Amino acid sequence: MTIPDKKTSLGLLRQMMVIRDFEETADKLSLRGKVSGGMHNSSGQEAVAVGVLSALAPLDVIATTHRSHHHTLAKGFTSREIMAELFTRSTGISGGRGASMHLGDVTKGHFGGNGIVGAGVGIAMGAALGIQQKGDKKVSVGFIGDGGMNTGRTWEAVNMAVIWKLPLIVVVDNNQYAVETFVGRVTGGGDLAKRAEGFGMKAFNIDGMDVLEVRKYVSEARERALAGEGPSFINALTYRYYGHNVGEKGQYRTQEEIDTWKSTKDPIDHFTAVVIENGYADQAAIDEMRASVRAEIEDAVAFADASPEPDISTIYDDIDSGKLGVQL
Amino acid sequence: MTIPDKKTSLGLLRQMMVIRDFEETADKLSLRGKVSGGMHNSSGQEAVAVGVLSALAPLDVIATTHRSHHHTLAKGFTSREIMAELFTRSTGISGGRGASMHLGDVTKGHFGGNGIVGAGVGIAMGAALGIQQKGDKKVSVGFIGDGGMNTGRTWEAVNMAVIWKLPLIVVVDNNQYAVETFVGRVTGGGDLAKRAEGFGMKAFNIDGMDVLEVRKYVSEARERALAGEGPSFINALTYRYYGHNVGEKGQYRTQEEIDTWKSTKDPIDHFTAVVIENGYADQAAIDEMRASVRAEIEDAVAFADASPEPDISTIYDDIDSGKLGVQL
Amino acid sequence: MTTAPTTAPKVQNPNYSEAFQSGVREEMKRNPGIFILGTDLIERGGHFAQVKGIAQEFGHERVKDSPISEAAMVAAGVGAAMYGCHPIVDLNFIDFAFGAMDEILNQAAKIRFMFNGKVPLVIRATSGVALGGAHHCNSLESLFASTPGLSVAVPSTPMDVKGLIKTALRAEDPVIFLMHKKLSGIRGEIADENYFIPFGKAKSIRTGTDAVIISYGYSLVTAQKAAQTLEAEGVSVEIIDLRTLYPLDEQAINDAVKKFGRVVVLDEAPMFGSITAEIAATATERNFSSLKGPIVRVGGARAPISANPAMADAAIPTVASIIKAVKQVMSY
Amino acid sequence: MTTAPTTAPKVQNPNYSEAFQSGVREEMKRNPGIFILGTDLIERGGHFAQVKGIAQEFGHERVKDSPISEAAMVAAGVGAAMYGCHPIVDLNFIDFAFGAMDEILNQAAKIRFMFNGKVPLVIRATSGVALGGAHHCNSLESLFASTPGLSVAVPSTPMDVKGLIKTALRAEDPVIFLMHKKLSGIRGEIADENYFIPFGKAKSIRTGTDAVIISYGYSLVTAQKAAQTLEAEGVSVEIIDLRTLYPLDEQAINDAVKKFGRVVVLDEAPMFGSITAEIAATATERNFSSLKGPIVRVGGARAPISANPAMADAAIPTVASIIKAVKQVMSY
Ligand SMILES: Cc1ncc(C[n+]2csc(CCOP(=O)(O)OP(=O)(O)O)c2C)c(N)n1
Ligand SMILES: Cc1ncc(C[n+]2csc(CCOP(=O)(O)OP(=O)(O)O)c2C)c(N)n1
Ligand SMILES: [Mg+2]
Ligand SMILES: [Mg+2]
Repeated sequence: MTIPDKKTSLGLLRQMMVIRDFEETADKLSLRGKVSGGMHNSSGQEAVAVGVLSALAPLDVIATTHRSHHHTLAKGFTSREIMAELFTRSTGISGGRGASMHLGDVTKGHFGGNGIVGAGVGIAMGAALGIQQKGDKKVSVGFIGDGGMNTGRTWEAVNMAVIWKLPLIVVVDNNQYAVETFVGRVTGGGDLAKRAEGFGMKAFNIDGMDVLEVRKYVSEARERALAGEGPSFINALTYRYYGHNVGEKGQYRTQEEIDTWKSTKDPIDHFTAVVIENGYADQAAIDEMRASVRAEIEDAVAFADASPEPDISTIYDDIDSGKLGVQL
Repeated sequence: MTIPDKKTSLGLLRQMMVIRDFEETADKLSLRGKVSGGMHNSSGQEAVAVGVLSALAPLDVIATTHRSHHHTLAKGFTSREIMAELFTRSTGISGGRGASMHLGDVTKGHFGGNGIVGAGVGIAMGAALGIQQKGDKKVSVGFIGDGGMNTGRTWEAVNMAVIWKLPLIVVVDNNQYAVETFVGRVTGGGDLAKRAEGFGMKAFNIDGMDVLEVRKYVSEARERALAGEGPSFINALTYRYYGHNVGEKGQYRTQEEIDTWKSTKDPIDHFTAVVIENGYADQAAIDEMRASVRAEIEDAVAFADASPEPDISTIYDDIDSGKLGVQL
Repeated sequence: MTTAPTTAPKVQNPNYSEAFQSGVREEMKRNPGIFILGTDLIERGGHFAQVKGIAQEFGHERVKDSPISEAAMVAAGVGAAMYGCHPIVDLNFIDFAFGAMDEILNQAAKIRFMFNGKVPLVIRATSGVALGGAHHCNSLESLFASTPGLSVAVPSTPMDVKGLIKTALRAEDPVIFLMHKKLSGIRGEIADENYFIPFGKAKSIRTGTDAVIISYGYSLVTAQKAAQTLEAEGVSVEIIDLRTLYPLDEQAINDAVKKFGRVVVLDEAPMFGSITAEIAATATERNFSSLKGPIVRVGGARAPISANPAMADAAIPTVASIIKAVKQVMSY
Repeated sequence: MTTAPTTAPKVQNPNYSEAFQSGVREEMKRNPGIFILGTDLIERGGHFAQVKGIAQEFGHERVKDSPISEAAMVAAGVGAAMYGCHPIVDLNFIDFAFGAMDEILNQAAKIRFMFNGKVPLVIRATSGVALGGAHHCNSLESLFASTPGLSVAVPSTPMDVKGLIKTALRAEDPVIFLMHKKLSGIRGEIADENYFIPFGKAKSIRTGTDAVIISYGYSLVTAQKAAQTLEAEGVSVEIIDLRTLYPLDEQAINDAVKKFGRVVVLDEAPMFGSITAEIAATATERNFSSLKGPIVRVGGARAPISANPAMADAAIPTVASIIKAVKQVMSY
């Protein structure tokens, strides 16, 4: 894998560190009752988020899942506005209406985290149709988990994107478990790229722990989409270090399995080594980066904590435009 | 293709003739206003219905689509009770509540025609689960059209059947058009067996104009299912001679295409030739068979015409059992 | 208030579907972001010819024939609307919305509130009880109208079809646009391109002095027949066409209740839980002292709709059942 | 009438989920055709531990972990029920029913009527407004209750959970079984294996003399608090728990309206089009002359539910809003 220039590479590394620190910090805060309604920790899956988003342009669209802090941070939203959202404060990305699961800002190309498995891919497909209708040079990425591979509408969206050659990239953030259910136990056939190919979509099973590999496949998919060659499907194999929701453990996988992934495949460790090996940084620089990340997350927590609660009277705002009743 | 014994072969041929005559007769009656709410003519698709149902045991279950006269006749229901249903008479298979689109009798293993594309396959999958739960030696067949290949829940059902190894056979009655939409125009990838294989299902693209080929593939699928080897997917390529609904024509296909299928692939012509070639019948015997079929359909029409209308007060019957409120 | 037509109609005596075409065409000319997707729209122009000729006029990029994938169809509309287009998703029969319920009720309806986005989307479908059997005759008006974030149009005339679809295509909300099967054949005047009917404005379609029937859609046809018979018997009935079910014209309802004190609310959905319950309950709560007796609801049977024509008719309000209800309120 | 428990409960002070387990276990022992399917049922016993331990006791053939395929899950239940089993499809949150609406509303509900078949099927789900945001807080009670062919249970106590699930598992109809998120923690007595609660029998859970609140589910908890406050102010409120929304206990409702003439109907669904409309409209129509003034409805805001706890609470009835409604009916 050819490594990008120093600035880009260090940016990728730092972004992954931000995600990890954000998640581990938020996890603890959630256990202490600071985060309303739980949170889905993405630790371990940083390379998917950062690999994908670093291959996109700022105005490309994403739509994602219930586990979306990492995608949202990688899209360029600040730790502050996401932490504040977890605290359901008015300064949060969704104004406190969404919490962990419903991060989004349509006006900035983030078409939402989603409480419903499979919903994000459909919306991303629709955004791709919008892009095509307007003739814009953009792509739309729909994130989905391995669990969403068995949800029928995922395949409706895949098929529609194929026949209409939409600029869509479906990214499976495949952490191998849906809550406690191992992907292999509920997924007929097993080979997800083959499934997608059955619908005529260009499809790849890739290493989701390698940020450069993810970035490469997504860049290529983006190029194809912009060239009018239609959608792609990227199944990125990764691993979730924590429970499905905060505080959950369960017997559905062994500690050994978790430890093996952490010790041999960790995306941050791996890419740190690559960066050092390439002479882009030494251990001191890495430590410094980690410290600056720490400070950023501390600041985000302080910001969130100091942010005001939303005004509850606003629950009646933004339900509809009210304009249908107005004479035009 | 090895041909079955004389009695069986003549039975297959006669059953196809019954369907053709039934459909052409019902079509005319529908145009004359005798059939309430239209009808979906299956002329051309006889080999799929007869091939499938002749490979099943009487107590095997089927669930089907909006186009289901042929499946229902082939399952062993009489022309009388189906014609009466088209006339929405009380003697119809669904007591006049269903008309052309909703033929069914659960107590006899016919889990219903269906107004909703894709619904039948799901129900058939559920029946297969019921069979498995009870440990019965039966299979369940879910019919679906090519149009239903792009309906998400079809693939949910396929996947579930695979992972649970259900005794299900999915049969695509692939007449290549969904209303006016050519399958190739809306179906990414194109190869339906490959789609199903992507979900881990054993799958075959076969000639749906050849009753013996259909029968063979379904027999083998049934054997596998009974042996606990799980479900199969059979995509039977066929052709619909008439419009989607009665009286419809449309510009979406050429007359030449229709004529070519009729003149070179007709399932009844083709199998008549096979039967004669095998010495099972001469032309006179065929003519006699056709005449007896004619008489049967005439009788069915007379029966339907003479049958009483349902009592309209029965619209309140059979909504629910009423037993939930009763002390148990 | 509704604006009077400013010029003569361009299409002479169009039918219900042609009125829809007319409104859509005008708006498509004006706004390149409007496109239509659904099944079988290009050749036949949809099962009710509701978009006939539009593909030929505007091209296949703006009228897209879809696979039978209702979830993806609506999702396509939602995503494209969020991106800035104004899609019309044609679901054919409203029953097929069952395959896209999350997309409609959980996504489209809530995005504005949740994610700082607009969803200018029309979901058009043919609705209502008619022939065709139980799977195609679901009455979902109350479901949609009761979902925060959705608006629901139920036009009963070509004039209203055009006026309401044009309003929907100028607004920025998800609109469920329901056209009744049994109104397909009706004809009438339509207005020119500057005529918009606001949502939430009911219309009196028959004036009367003794009692009022509040209704919408095809039930109005039955109501008119009942009113004629009653007229002959000396009972003068006003009929109000709600035209949209959300927003509801509360003002018109309150005014009618206050004026007549004898009120029948009518539709063909199975009565238990129908929108007539909402109308009757709220109208009663707000205007109790004006009522001469309870509001009487007339609705459908708690039964799936049979394919047999007489059974299907028996499951929805008849002229006789409406007359009975009016006589009931006249007895107070 | 409900039967009194015949022996002491076996589980000491079980919670809401354990009561469900208890009823299901007893019926599974008796009827080998009962099995459960849903996501994550084996290890954790479902998100609310509602079937915890059952897989271990009855084996993996009778508790099946499903992929995230709601349409296929319900279809599997429908087909297996038609075949003669009695499946329990556990949808986890009721919101996920959006992915299976055709299977529930168009298929399961209608098969008995259309195809000469029984559909003994329980669809269990956790419902209600709580934390978790808009996608997980839809109130679908009215939708299901208004669909011909479906019955709907909304138990509010462990006793009722067990008594109603046992009845559902002895009957032969599709039943929507809704267990409220915010009741998960409640504990109480349950009865032995011979105790069945019929559908359509409401229960008075607080006696009073001045006014009546008719409600169900978690709203009863808020209603109880309001009643206590009102008691201190000298207003004595009766509270009726409907327990099932279809069939509705019309007798109990009519009796209460006649007895008190001052009636509040309460639930947390967005008020426009909620089941309280049906209850209020029908009760008013039947008992108009017994009413001292209009029935007052208390319900949720027309708004998606926010994740912010204070905003979520503000969208549903509060003690204050219930007190206000009771004072309103007391003012007649
Ligand atoms: C349609 C639907 N069904 C069920 C759920 C409950 N649920 C939430 S997350 C989840 C698991 C999803 O697994 P996966 O797609 O692999 O994503 P991951 O949690 O691993 O990121 C489930 C079953 C849901 N949110 N939506
Ligand atoms: C979910 C759903 N969407 C749309 C329709 C309308 N419709 C009825 S039949 C049909 C075409 C079906 O085509 P296919 O599955 O190929 O079956 P065929 O008619 O060719 O037998 C369509 C679109 C429907 N009944 N159900
Ligand atoms: Mg996963
Ligand atoms: Mg077809």
